Amino acid sequence: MPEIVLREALKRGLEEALETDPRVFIMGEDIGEYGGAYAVTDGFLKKFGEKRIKDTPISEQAFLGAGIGAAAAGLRPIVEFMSMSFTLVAFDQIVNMAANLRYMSGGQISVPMVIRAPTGAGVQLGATHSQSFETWLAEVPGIKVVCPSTPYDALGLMRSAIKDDNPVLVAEPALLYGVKGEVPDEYYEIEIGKSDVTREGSDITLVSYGYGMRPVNDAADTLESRGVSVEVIDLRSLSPIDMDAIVASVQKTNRVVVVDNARRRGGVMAEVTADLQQSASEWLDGPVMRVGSVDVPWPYNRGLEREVLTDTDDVLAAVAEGYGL
Amino acid sequence: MPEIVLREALKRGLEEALETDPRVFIMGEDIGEYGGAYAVTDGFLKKFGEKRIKDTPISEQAFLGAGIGAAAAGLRPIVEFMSMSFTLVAFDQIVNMAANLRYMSGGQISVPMVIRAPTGAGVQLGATHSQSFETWLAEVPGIKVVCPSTPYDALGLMRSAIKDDNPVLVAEPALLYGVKGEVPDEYYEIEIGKSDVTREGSDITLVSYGYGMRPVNDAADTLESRGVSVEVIDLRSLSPIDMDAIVASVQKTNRVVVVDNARRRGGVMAEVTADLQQSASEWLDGPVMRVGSVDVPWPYNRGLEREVLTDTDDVLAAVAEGYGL
Amino acid sequence: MGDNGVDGVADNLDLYRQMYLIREFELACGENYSKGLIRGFLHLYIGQEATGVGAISALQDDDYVVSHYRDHGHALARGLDVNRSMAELFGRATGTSKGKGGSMHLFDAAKGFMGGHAIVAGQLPLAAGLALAQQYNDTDALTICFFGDGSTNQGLYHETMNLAAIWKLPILFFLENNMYGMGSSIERVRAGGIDFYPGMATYGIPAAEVDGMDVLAVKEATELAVARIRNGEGPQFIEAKTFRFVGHSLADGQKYRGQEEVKEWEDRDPVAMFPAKLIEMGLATADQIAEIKAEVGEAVATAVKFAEDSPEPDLSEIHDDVLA
Amino acid sequence: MGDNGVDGVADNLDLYRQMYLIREFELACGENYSKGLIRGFLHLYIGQEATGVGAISALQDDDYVVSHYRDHGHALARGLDVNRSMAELFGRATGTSKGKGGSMHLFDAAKGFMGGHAIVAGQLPLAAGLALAQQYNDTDALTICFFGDGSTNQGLYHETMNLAAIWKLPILFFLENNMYGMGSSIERVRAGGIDFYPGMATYGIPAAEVDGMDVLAVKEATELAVARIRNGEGPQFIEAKTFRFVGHSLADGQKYRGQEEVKEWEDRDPVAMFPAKLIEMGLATADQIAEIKAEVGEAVATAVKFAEDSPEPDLSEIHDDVLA
Ligand SMILES: Cc1ncc(C[n+]2csc(CCOP(=O)(O)OP(=O)(O)O)c2C)c(N)n1
Ligand SMILES: Cc1ncc(C[n+]2csc(CCOP(=O)(O)OP(=O)(O)O)c2C)c(N)n1
Ligand SMILES: [Mg+2]
Ligand SMILES: [Mg+2]
Repeated sequence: MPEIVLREALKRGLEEALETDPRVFIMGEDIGEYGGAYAVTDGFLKKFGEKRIKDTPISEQAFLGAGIGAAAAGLRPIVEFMSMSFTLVAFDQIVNMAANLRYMSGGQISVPMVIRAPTGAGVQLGATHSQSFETWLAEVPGIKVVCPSTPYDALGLMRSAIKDDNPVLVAEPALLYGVKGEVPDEYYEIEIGKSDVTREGSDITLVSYGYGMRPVNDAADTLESRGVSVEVIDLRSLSPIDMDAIVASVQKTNRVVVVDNARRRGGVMAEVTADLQQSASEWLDGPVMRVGSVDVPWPYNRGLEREVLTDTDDVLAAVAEGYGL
Repeated sequence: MPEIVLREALKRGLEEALETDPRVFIMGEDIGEYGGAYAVTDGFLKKFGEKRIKDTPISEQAFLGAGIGAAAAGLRPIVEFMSMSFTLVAFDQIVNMAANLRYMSGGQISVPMVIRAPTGAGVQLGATHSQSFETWLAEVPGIKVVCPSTPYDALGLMRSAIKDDNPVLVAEPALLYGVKGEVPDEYYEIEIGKSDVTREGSDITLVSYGYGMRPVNDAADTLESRGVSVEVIDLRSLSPIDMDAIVASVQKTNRVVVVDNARRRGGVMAEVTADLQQSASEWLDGPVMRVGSVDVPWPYNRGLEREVLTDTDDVLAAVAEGYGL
Repeated sequence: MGDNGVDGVADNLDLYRQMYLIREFELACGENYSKGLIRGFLHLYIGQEATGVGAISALQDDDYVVSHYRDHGHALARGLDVNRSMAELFGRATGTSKGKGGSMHLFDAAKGFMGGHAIVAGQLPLAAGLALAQQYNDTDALTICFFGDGSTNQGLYHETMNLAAIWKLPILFFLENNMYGMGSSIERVRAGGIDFYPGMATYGIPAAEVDGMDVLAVKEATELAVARIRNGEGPQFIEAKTFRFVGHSLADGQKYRGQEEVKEWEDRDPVAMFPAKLIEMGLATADQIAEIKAEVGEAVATAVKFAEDSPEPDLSEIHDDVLA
Repeated sequence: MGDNGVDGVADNLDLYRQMYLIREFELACGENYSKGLIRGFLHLYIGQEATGVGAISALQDDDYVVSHYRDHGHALARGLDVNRSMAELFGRATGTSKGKGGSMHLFDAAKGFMGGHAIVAGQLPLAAGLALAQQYNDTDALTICFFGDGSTNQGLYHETMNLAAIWKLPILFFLENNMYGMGSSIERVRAGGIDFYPGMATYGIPAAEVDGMDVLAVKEATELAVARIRNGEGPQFIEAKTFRFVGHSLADGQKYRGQEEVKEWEDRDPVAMFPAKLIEMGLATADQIAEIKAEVGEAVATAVKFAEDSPEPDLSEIHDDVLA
């Protein structure tokens, strides 16, 4: 299978949609002439023109809101934020409009839009630019949230997101844009709400998503080398969360560590943990061990930032502490 | 002890601070001439004048942000939002400025401000007006969050919040403004970060806060009448959370149900649950049972809204399901 | 709706009928709020009838109408079913949003009525997006967006103006300046006085002021703006000076303003004045007016009855309409 | 800082020294970014030196200065320690924020330098609040807030203008219009052309335009505005037309603009032109200029060395400075 980087996979998903569905268009800051802060839309303006590729002012509230309106009128807007951190200025529109409109209208209004944003810390952008607000949006009813960790997933999830009749947030781990992976030429989609067992094993289950898959995979390698059979689950979707798959795995392994690259407190893994310990309590040999980044604002300094970030040692420590493996 | 309603207790806390600390002033929409959407600041404009009681335009971002600046310059602003739901339009300022400034500046900047807002569903305001975003802000490092359930706590927490050198969000359960309770004339404070064991017992621990204390207290009464000895903990602070007290209680009762009036998914009780099942795993006779409102946008209709809201039956059902009591 | 382009007798009477319907509807709402049958926040349109009715009468069927939480008037002027509108306020299964939206969140997508939005200024970019779709699809349809003076305090107002202007969107920004945002008179919360339309120069958006108590003037101003938009001239702005005769919501004791001020505006009550004017001009008879009043009275009574008799939504409904 | 009120020789030379310092500092930053010693986003002030230096030279010690992420120039003009500023960019324990803030988040509260803010327009209300405190405390101090043309796209810009105007805050809004917000030229993202100052009429805020490449003109315009503010006349607005000669950040390939445009502005480079002008006017000698250059070169080299030699923060530092 051909290998491409994750950025290219996203690009292919967007390009395909622009080519095949005239209702699809993209809006965002500097996505056109500049080519996109992370170059995902590079070349699009020339190829698709100003009608389909709309550079916007630095007005996140207004253009995200305009995306909602366009979606409500039947178009399929894709709205790019330069950073997940900047979604915060448009949070009211995302939560109170995009997510609530269908319910408040008694089902009359659909908002088939995609919101995309690079997410996560790790490149020393400091407190204001390194946040992972997808963990909050994943708690909001009325919106779906996905987060790919491979080029394959990025393309498959992007296709499903664009086809979905609901608002879907695609959280793109910024550190993974350049990561390579196999992507088939044949068409496929990845169902939103379904996780992926990326490694089968019988002794312990490790659950993560996005950039968190990296320490998890590394930890799994280490554990396997020690003779521990590890099952690894990539959530892929943060909302809905595929709890069934996690429970099924835990029924087999009886041990579980959940790992978030975002801050430990709250967020996706608090929810997974809270749910899991309740629904799988009879199968668990110990507590659900939860790992996440340290609960402090993101520091700029490289060493400090790395200390805050979840890493392989953190995962291994949790495995050891929780289950003595 | 004299009895007053919760609104009066808050008012007393604000009034005291205005009288004793010239650095304290209040800003918000219609807090002056109108008297406050929930009348907490009624009469203040006349008593303290325009310098101390500032009516603002409907510009939450700007006046919250101005509060941060004033606090950074050494004043002690108290900023009122008409509804917790409206904090969303100012979320960027709260998270990226109020909470991050100290860290980003390496400890140079303090933001001693209080943010107050009525919170919670229950009066049929629909999806946009019934939300409890304090659960998100309680996950943000750099800001403290408290939520009183009685007039006594409201005054004690408000005093501490105003004295605190950090940004403190006071989430005021809108449904409790009119609730009566004893408040001593003697001065007291309630330490932020400390919970309150409001009822001692040995069979099971119920944990909640704010309006959630109502179904919890009702459920406790019912359980006691059935001969079950119930310990009840009111968190009082959502950040920091007094996990030590909860663990101590669980060490005694070995059973626990945590109850949120806000939506079940994520939020404060997911965090408590995730933490608790890990740190108290050896003492727990069953899973941490988590109760919260249904994960849907808030409906307007009274019956639907009640169905969504956490109630006493939900608490009792969780007690029965988790521990057969 | 329909072709109100000609200032014929029927059209004038219809404008009156709509204004009177709104007035009676709102009065009935107030009553039923007191009875506890309508709950939550209730914002009445009493006093502002001429603006919504005049403006919406200038639209086509395929135009979109977007409103804020003070939306009953716009909804009825857009032709939403009176029964189902009232049922929504009662929270009944037969309501326009099946009882899930309530007073502040009326919707009728089939009629292009896209809400009913309760976050101040939150509806502005939604309207811009609807207009963007109309432009994108090469239609001659447009979007009208109603908002209050208070919503101009939100930065989103400016962001939306700019976006609409640079993209030349087919949108009519319709400001209902009723001099107060809740308890705040404009002078207390806005630099630059009580006129908003001059500020549109910054965005190059043509802006006009109109007497919001004069339904024909509003209609005419709107027709002009609408014609420009359909002609591809981009966004237009109308500021109607108007007044709510009642409190901001049913919880408002109006401590912030004197009764003389209210009285002055009430003297120009469009619902009271317009029929007199029509009769004077020979465009209507007292009998016709009386007939309309009777009809409308009946319609509102029927709506209340319909709402009261309608079933509550089934409790299982809470899980529906969250996701497609 | 200091009393730059008189256009004496020493003052002029100091203005030059500051501009040259900023230029050299920025060049050193660029170099060390390439070496990987500075990381994250790095936005250089090259080309805009005259604005920050001219404006800040008109201030008092107890005034507050607020900046955005392109903050090195403002920080140095405000007199922040060069060594500690560079150390902050290197993320070292000796940095102004102990290495926790980085390039976009410089702070020195003791010098009234209140950041370094990286959310576009996010610093505006902070500045208004600082000014509010100055007014509240009955001081004659004021706050200057720097921001870029792009930040006017944020609604918060307008909200802050309105707030400052209705409360008559002692604040100087200082727009550095460098014609681009990242890759977006003003015409593409703003209705109403490249001049922003006329829009202030809406808020009744006196507004002036100034040549941002002329440090003396900037200083003079700022002195005038500052005098008005200290005189109790409320907020003032200055728009300096300027240009960044380099990319938005070190990641910017500048595909969105041609080199001729950059060249045209470079011809007016204040750092290159100002000494020539001083010499021509007999206000400085070539020797004095050479001396300053040597001194500054030394200072920047020292700062880089200081930063490089400084220790990394202790890992336990992650838990400090979260709460008071
Ligand atoms: C973001 C936000 N802040 C505050 C409110 C509370 N609120 C509801 S209506 C209103 C006044 C709005 O006034 P205006 O826009 O003039 O409309 P009018 O009520 O006069 O029709 C306020 C402050 C809100 N709904 N949303
Ligand atoms: C809310 C927000 N949106 C987007 C960005 C990304 N961003 C950083 S700087 C910038 C351009 C700002 O331009 P301008 O205000 O003109 O300042 P300049 O860089 O020209 O000095 C953008 C879009 C951001 N930091 N914050
Ligand atoms: Mg108004
Ligand atoms: Mg710029």
